[in-house]
Amino acid sequence: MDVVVCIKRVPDTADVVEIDASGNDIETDGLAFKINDWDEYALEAAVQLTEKQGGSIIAITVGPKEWDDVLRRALAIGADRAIRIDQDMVTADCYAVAKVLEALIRNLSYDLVLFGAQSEDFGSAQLGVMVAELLGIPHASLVVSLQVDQTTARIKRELEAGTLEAYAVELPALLTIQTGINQPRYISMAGIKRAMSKELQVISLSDLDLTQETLSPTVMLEKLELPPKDKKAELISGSPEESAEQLARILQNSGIF
Amino acid sequence: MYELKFNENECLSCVTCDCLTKCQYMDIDKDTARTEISKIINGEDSFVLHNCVTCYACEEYCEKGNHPFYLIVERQEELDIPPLPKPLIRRGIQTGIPFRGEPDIYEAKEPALCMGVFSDLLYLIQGKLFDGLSLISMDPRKMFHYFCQLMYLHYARTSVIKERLPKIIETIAKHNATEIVFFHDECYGTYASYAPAVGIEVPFKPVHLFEYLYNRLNELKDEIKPLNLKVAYQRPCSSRLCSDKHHFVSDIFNLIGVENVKREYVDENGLCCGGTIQGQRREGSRLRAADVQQRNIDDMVNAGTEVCVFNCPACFNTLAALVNRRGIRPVFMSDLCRLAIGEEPAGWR
Amino acid sequence: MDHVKEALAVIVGEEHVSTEPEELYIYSYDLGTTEPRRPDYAVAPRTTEEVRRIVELANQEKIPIVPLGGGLSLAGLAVPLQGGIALDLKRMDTIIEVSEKARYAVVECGVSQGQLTAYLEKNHPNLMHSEPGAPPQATIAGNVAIHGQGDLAQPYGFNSDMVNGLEVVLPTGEVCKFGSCAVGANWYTQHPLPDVGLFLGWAGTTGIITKVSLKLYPRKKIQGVGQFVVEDEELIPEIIYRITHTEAAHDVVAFSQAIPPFASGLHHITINLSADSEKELDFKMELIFDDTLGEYIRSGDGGFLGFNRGLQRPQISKTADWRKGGGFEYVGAIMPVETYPQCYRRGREISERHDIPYTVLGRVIGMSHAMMFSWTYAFNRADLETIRQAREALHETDDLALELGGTIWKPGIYGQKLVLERIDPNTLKLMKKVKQLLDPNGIMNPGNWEVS
Amino acid sequence: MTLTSYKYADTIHRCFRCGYCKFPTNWADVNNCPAYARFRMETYSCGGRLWLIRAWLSNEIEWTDHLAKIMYTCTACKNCEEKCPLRFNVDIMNMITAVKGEMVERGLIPSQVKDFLENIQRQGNPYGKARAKRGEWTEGIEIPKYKGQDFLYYVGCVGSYDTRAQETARTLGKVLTKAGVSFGVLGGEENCDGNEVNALGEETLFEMMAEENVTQFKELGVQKIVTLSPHSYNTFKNDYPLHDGNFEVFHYTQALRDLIQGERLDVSRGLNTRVAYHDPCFLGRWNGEYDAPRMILNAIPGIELVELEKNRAGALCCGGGGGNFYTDFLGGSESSPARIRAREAYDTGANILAVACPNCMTMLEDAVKAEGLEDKIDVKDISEIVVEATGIA
Repeated sequence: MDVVVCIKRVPDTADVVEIDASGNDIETDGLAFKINDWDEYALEAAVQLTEKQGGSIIAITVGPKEWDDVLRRALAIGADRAIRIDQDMVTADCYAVAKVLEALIRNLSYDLVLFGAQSEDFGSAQLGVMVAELLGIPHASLVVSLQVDQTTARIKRELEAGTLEAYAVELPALLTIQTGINQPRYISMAGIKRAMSKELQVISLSDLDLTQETLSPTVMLEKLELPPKDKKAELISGSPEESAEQLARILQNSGIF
Repeated sequence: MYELKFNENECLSCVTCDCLTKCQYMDIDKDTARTEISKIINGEDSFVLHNCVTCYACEEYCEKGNHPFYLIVERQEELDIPPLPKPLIRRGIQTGIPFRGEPDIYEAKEPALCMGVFSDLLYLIQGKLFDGLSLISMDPRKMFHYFCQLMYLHYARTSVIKERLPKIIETIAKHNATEIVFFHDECYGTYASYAPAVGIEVPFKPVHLFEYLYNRLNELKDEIKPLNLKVAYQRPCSSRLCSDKHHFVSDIFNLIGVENVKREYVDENGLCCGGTIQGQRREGSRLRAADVQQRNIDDMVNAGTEVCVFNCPACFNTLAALVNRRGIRPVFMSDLCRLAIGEEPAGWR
Repeated sequence: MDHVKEALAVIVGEEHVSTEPEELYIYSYDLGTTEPRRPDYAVAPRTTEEVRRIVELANQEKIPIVPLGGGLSLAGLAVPLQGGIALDLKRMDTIIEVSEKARYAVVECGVSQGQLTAYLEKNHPNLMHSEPGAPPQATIAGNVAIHGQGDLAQPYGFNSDMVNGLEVVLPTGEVCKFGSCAVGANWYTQHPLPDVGLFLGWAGTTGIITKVSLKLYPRKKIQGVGQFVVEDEELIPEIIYRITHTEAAHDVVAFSQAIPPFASGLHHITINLSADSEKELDFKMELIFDDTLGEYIRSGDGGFLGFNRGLQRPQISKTADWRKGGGFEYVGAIMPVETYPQCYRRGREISERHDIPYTVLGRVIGMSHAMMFSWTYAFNRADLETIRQAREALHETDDLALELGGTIWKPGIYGQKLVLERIDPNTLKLMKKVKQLLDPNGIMNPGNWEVS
Repeated sequence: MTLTSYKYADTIHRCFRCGYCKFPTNWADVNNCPAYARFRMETYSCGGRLWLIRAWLSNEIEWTDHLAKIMYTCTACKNCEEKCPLRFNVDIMNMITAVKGEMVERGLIPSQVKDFLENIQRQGNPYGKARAKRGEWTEGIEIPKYKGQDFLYYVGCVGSYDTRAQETARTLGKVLTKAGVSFGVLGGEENCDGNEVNALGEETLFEMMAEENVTQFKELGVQKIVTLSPHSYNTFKNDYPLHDGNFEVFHYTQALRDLIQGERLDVSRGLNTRVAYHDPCFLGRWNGEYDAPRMILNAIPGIELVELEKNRAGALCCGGGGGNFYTDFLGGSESSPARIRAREAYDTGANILAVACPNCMTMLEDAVKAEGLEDKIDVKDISEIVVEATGIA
């Protein structure tokens, strides 16, 4: 079972988000960066698969040098090797990134391609599906349960209100992984250090016979805005009973229920 | 076999017979003394052999540097006149048997200090006074490999001492220290007095703890703040084997500014702590010990003693609680010295 | 979740019932040599009512219940031999009442020996209870349930002789009181009501003791231990007879052990004394160590080792850690004092045959009426072979105790069998009837005191 | 790791489970092991833990979340080492930490512990709050940045981020200033000390943190450190020397004691109240400092210092050690150690429960509220009491 996992590096904004001067990105000074939450679940799913039935895991990402740290982490979690396509695509649109990833994955041997269901920063949840289409393989999104035999993946997708859909997907296939599918393990600092010796390959667009034109976006990010602050918070006071009543009234009036 | 070097002629020609006439536990005049001594020398029974409380003092009283006490003990054993009941003797002899594995031998740097069988008191060896000392016998489980054995003088068993001591000396010598300070002056007495007296060779130079303390204190002179305490010194039996070092007690007291109270049972007249006496076989020993302790402590109290200074852990065990109950603070000499250089002594409660 | 667990959770709360492998593992072990046996549930109730409902449930479901206090019997009495509910009673740890003037304490069954000692020291400095030599987490109730003894055994007997009243949850779920408390009076006496003492010594096979009223005794200002040592074991019975004759001693214990060497082949007698004044102390010391034991000292057969003020709190026997093994178990038997010499010699043989350093001890119960004699065998928890050896030695010792005309205290399964084989057939019949009457479903600590 | 490769393979079986590890000094109850007090099942006592460790390493039982939780409910309060009568007692903490380490290595730790450690890895604090905000506690007061002053005043994570503990951190700053101590703080440049990381078994992460801190301290020319938290004090004093960081370390109560005794801090204004002092484990049992805080309180006229029934080496832990102030395995019950402690404090009749540790502060203040005692007894840090006694506004 060979698995390719595509991962992204995102800011760990904790409790601070500010828009930078350009107006279409956030202020990254002093921010810590981390692997995209959903992608950790995807990696854990891949590791659990290969632990059971053998095979290899390749972690890939598209980004500048600093992005190596998330690939290192992927290696520590259990990827056998990692590839970084050396290209800053933060401002590019999903389609462009999809084309780049497809160009790489196409030449890899795989039974399964895993994505996180979405990214923490932009959260468009499109990338995985696009790549699947470009590769021309079956896909399923929001996967919360996964079992694989030689030829098929038996999966469950999450629908509204916790209802689930069960599918059998023929391999090779692409899945976008929803949180809750597993409990990603803790990676010890020793583990991360050990992973430093694993192979991390860096390739350029030209290695994939791609040109900058490929990247010209079809969707442009114009402006980022923080949620307007003027909405004031209302403090409910009184006994538990009273305040519960008030709250209920507010919720009804606002048409929430 | 090792033989006690005892100069009989010198002893028989002695005019003072201080060894017995000065005894604090038997009232013996000079004539009786002379007859009893010759009995003892000739290996005959003597009431001295029965009534001796084994306080070691006659080793000091004898001005000729002869060894009356060692002789008494040898005779007690030869004539089977044990000062203690049989079970106590057996118990004592068995106490010295190591049973927790072999000692770990390491190179000791100079100067070295040997704890003997008091590894449990290692906490006393702290602070500037002991800086840079390399320690021997630190593990209570192994300490009997470093047991000087001299305790058996109270048990009429010089045979046991002679049998075990060479092995002990060998073990200590393995640490390759040429000069060794001994925590307990009974150890010091063993290597400075007893071993030579019976011809056991000692390949290192024993140093008396008080001599060491005295010299260290001089090095640290500027840090000494006079304590202005009234102290009494509980002199242990073993210090009778090295009376040449006894002066360090008052030397140290002068150095650290404490007053050695004027009392009756001091120096040559020091009284036994009673630890051995209370268990002796002779009629009324327990009460006799109680009486000795009573007189000793009354004497301290009457002299206005604030602190009772100990040298020997055995004395400490027997007397500390008793003096404490009379409002006197018990403390080891080394702790008193630490107090004088502004340290917080471990045993100072 | 299985319905029994659910039901138990309703009774004691989710957090106090477990079927997790970790709890089941721990509660399957005794600290001695008994083979472990997994319970199905570990439950820790807080009140008598909760215990009652658990017992009812166990009856409906026919599940065994094994009550557990400090878990220190070492004889495997709290190992769930047939699975079921391991009932850890240590949460029931309220000291309900201490009567200073009538000298008794009423405690819940989980109150530990250490807890009562500390409580009395703080609040009733003139009172003490008879504290066993076990580590302080041993419980008051567990101790009387197995006829334990403590450091007042010499003047006052077994701890189970000090019971003023009991509250017991019967195996069928009724809560019963015994003693003066049964008629609504204070818990100040067990007598004179008709005697229904069916719970002391039954090791939890006839019910669960939930409350105990225990007699307390005067605690004098000065406490201390004197030691006397002899070489000839034959002297011990006479010496003990003489010491007890003085009526001046508290605890009187004679012991001998291979390690540390000083004690080997010798017999140390520790004599606890207490006094309210120096005068009283001097008098008692003279009475015992000079007037009574003086002649042994003069003859050279006995030695006075000194007297130390203050009592050592019970310590876990260092025996446990000889050979760095962390384990020991002992046979305790209630023996005539005059058997001390044989108990020592034969016990020493057994130890030496199994290559275990010997440790024997005799604690006087009453005025030389009997002694609890213990033969202790250390083992290495990490070495099954040494555990097997110790178990063999223990069984041989059970045989010995009976052979020497004694009877085994808190015997394990093997010892119980020996006792039941020898017991008066009519007594056996009665025991059987009692057991059937009280515990029709046989759910209480089954496998123990089984009368087939 | 198997039993044979376990560092304590030849000692761990020596635990007899005699139960001494559960007791306070006076044996008044069996609740001095915080985890056992909370759950009252043998598994949670120190002895239970040691037996389970052995069972796991020798494959008698499987690893489960529950097993991990049992290990991580240990608050590293050291009561067991204090009470265990056997010779191997000195290693008990190490025995448990070693197994936590094994669980960390295999990624087999409870999610709360995982969050704790990942937050440290990312943001340098257990709360996962922004590294950039670490210095915010200093806002609104004059407190100098460290640049070669006599003392580095090291605040630690709780003091830097917890709202209540921030007040304490500021107050101590004021006191030090008032006493004319030459000191500075690192503010935003400060990093976690790692004491808890070490206790949680993440050895490699701890080593990295220690080395980074040591390098930083050395570059800044730090020689003397005064810490707000006994946890920082403990690791600086006992662990950092192994990473070539030899600094003169003081807990702030030791510093304040010296300032008061040296008459550089005037507390003569006094405070008429009754105070019970709670010994923090990492100051008391771990480092033997029981007197400094008491000396301070006794030096303040008007204060009547009363002792909690369990004090000094027998003190009951607040339940916050070993990361539990964040993972909160012991919370949510009236038998939570902090709540037991709050009741004990109330029983002394004290008006103030004095603490000398930001973890204890947060744990005990919440407990006092949970017990509904907030208008009966205040939880105050000793620095806050000193401030009142000096009359600094």
